[in-house]
Amino acid sequence: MAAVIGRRLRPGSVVNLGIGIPTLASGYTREEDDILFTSENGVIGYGRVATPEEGDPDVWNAGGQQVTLVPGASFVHHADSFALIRSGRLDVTVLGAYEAAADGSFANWRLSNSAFDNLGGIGGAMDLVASAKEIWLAMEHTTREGKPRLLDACTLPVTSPRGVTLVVTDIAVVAVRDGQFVLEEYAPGYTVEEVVSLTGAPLQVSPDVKEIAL
Amino acid sequence: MAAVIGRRLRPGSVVNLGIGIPTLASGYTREEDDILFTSENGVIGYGRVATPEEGDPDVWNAGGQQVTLVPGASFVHHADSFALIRSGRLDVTVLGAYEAAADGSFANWRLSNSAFDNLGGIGGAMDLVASAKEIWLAMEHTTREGKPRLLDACTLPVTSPRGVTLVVTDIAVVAVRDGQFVLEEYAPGYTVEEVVSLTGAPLQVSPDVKEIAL
Amino acid sequence: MARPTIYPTMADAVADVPDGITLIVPGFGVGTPLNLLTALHQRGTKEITVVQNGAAQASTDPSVRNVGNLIEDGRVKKLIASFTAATHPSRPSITEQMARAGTLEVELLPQGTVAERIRAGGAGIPAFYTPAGVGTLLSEGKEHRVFNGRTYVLEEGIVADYAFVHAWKADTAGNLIYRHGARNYNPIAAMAGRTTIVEVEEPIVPAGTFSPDEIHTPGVFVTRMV
Amino acid sequence: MARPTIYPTMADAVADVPDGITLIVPGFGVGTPLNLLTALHQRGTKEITVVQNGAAQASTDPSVRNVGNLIEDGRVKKLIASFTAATHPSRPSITEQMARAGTLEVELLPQGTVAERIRAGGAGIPAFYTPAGVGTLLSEGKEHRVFNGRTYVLEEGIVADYAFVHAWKADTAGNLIYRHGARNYNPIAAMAGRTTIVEVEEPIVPAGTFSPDEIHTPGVFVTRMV
Repeated sequence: MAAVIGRRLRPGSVVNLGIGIPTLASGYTREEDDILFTSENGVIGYGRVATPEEGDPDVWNAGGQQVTLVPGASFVHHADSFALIRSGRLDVTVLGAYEAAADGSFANWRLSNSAFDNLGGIGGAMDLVASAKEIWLAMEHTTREGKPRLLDACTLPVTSPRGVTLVVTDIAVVAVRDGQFVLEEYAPGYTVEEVVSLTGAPLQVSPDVKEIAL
Repeated sequence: MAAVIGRRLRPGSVVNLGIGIPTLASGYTREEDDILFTSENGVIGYGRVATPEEGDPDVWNAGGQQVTLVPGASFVHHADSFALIRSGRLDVTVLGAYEAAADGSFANWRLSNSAFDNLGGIGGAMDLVASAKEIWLAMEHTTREGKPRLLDACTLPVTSPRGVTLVVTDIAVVAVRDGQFVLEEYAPGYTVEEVVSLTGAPLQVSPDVKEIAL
Repeated sequence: MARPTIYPTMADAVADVPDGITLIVPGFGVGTPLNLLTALHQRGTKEITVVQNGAAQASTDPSVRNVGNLIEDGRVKKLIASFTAATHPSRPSITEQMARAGTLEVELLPQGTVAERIRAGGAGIPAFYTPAGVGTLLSEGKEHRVFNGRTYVLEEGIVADYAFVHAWKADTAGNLIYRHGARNYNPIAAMAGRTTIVEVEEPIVPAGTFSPDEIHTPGVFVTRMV
Repeated sequence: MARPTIYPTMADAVADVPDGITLIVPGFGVGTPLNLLTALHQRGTKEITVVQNGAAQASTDPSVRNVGNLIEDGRVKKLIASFTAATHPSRPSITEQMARAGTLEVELLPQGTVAERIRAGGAGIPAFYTPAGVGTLLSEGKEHRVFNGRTYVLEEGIVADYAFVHAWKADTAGNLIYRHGARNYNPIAAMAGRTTIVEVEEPIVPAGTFSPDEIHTPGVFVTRMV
């Protein structure tokens, strides 16, 4: 999934990678593509997840991983970091999610509609999705019980009511266009029909649909 | 006037000096009094007006004078400079003025009530007076024609409708307390009666009134 | 005072911090003023309203007390944060457990809103509008307003009685320099505290040691240092 | 683009700047991007809305053109500033004369409001409240609101089509360092421009030359450099 995301990032993009799978994507881009990774905690210009030997005790991404710095990296305080985010300078924000819906909404911050069950934690996700030019998700296609996570409408409290353009799952790459899911790629070992059957909303199939090349 | 202001600044104060006479006051304080001078353009911790030899081409106060830096001086951008001002960290702002009134209002930014006559220029004065703990003025007691500048109410557009606590003029030091002018000091060569006669509002005389000691 | 007071120990620096205060605590993995928090825990201050990015898990090292420990020990009345550190619904954090039990009030905000509310407080801005959270549960009941065709929500600045700050270097004038990602909330916290108390990693050097251009937080915002 | 484009000349850097733009111009005595302004004057761009601390007196050195010259030559449609540089009512500035003649629109604001409107624009904040100007002519007609017993006035953030910036040092990643008081409006201007163009005093050095902690403006905010 991280490799699929890394490959799809356009040269020259400014990108924020959310906690989990997305943070690994910074290890899958080419230096000549000049992609700049920033993180909510104020690091602008980081590289891959650091080995224990490379790690600096004061250099982390927002996902709590030690990362390397690229030449020209800088640090800003939290208010300036979110100034960068809110002022629309992020081309892409890649986030994890529990649910995504064909209307472009998604949910990733609370596992229940009742605050009594689950208080939740939002972090910077709502700031990111309010202002990034594109919202991409990296998520499991189904729950462990096999229930679909790609739905007509989210059942959990949403992180954003709109704006998702791409969903990368463990078995597929799905674009969100004009209120519809569109299958663009499927994982080796899966068929288009299987992916359709595991999706909880109508899934259009792109005429260019293909197997994910790793 | 600058010496009177410098002498009255309490040890440990954080002070902003406005354009004109006030800016000279930084040359009349004692080092051990730990008074910190800041300026709207983002210099925090300057000393006296610099000689041509001392001057640095990038170190000015807001009045356009080259100044010296004290050890521990720093620079911030304009938004942070006004953050310092608006967040109430200034103990005293000292400003020039055309008129001051016994109600604590004063005028220093436009010489006419008609924008057609005089557009005016406010600079940082309104930010300063909105948030400084004390507003002091340094001004001429009368116009060149001898008309009083200390009045019952301002005739020009006000910079602040309230808040002045001290007025230092060329001939007197006048406190503003409870909506009244109170004469505390008068210049050598002047009498209390003369100062009263040159003031355009009732002027109480402090029981401790004295001649200004230079 | 124009210059901050330098205290010999963490305990001295927080010796008069009373109950019922509001307290901003920076930190995002690193840059947390743990020494001051430990001293505050030891002092026993309670009924605290804490503003922090997210309440950390309580420290299990008895020599280090963080906001998680303050919460666990019932010293925190209210938490304003963007994250409550629940790892899985089956294992609720102490913050969640106490929130459910009604013994801790929690105000959950988008992270950028936490940061900007602190920045606004330190900048004398009483309120501002932000797009974060519009259309979600977190903006319910808040005032909405449209600017240039887009909807925003009103948020107020936060000025706290105390801000604790973790700096890398400092001089006797209170000028601070942070290291890398340990900067995070520290510069804006320093500006938003009525009393700002700083723990410094390296020995405090004489004023004038740093270049005026390399200082991150001017000393005018600092009240006390250790 | 993540990295800024480096242009060989000032003229190249502004060659496509069209009429009718909004433009933020930093500077407070020093730190003014005079080389870019001179190039813009030469290019002939007009109908500009300029945001600047105060309109300078027009330069009398023909090799240097500032905002005063742009105004004098009728290139500026509107000026948003805190100061119009009238030295005495008997000698009105060109700004005043044109404002009276109706050939220049002027929006006069408290200086901190100019700064904070630019900062808000660069921070994605559409509007905020400030105490500056309340009870004066400058807040007439504006929306007032009380927070915690004090009255404030609503002001909107400014995002400009272009921001010109004057930096002391820069690297190829666009990271900027300013010198002393020449910092003034430059860092917030850099953040508030849709296209931010920077003139650099010293030769541009390779990315990685500066310590990440000494950078004032991260390169992500910079579009072009000369």
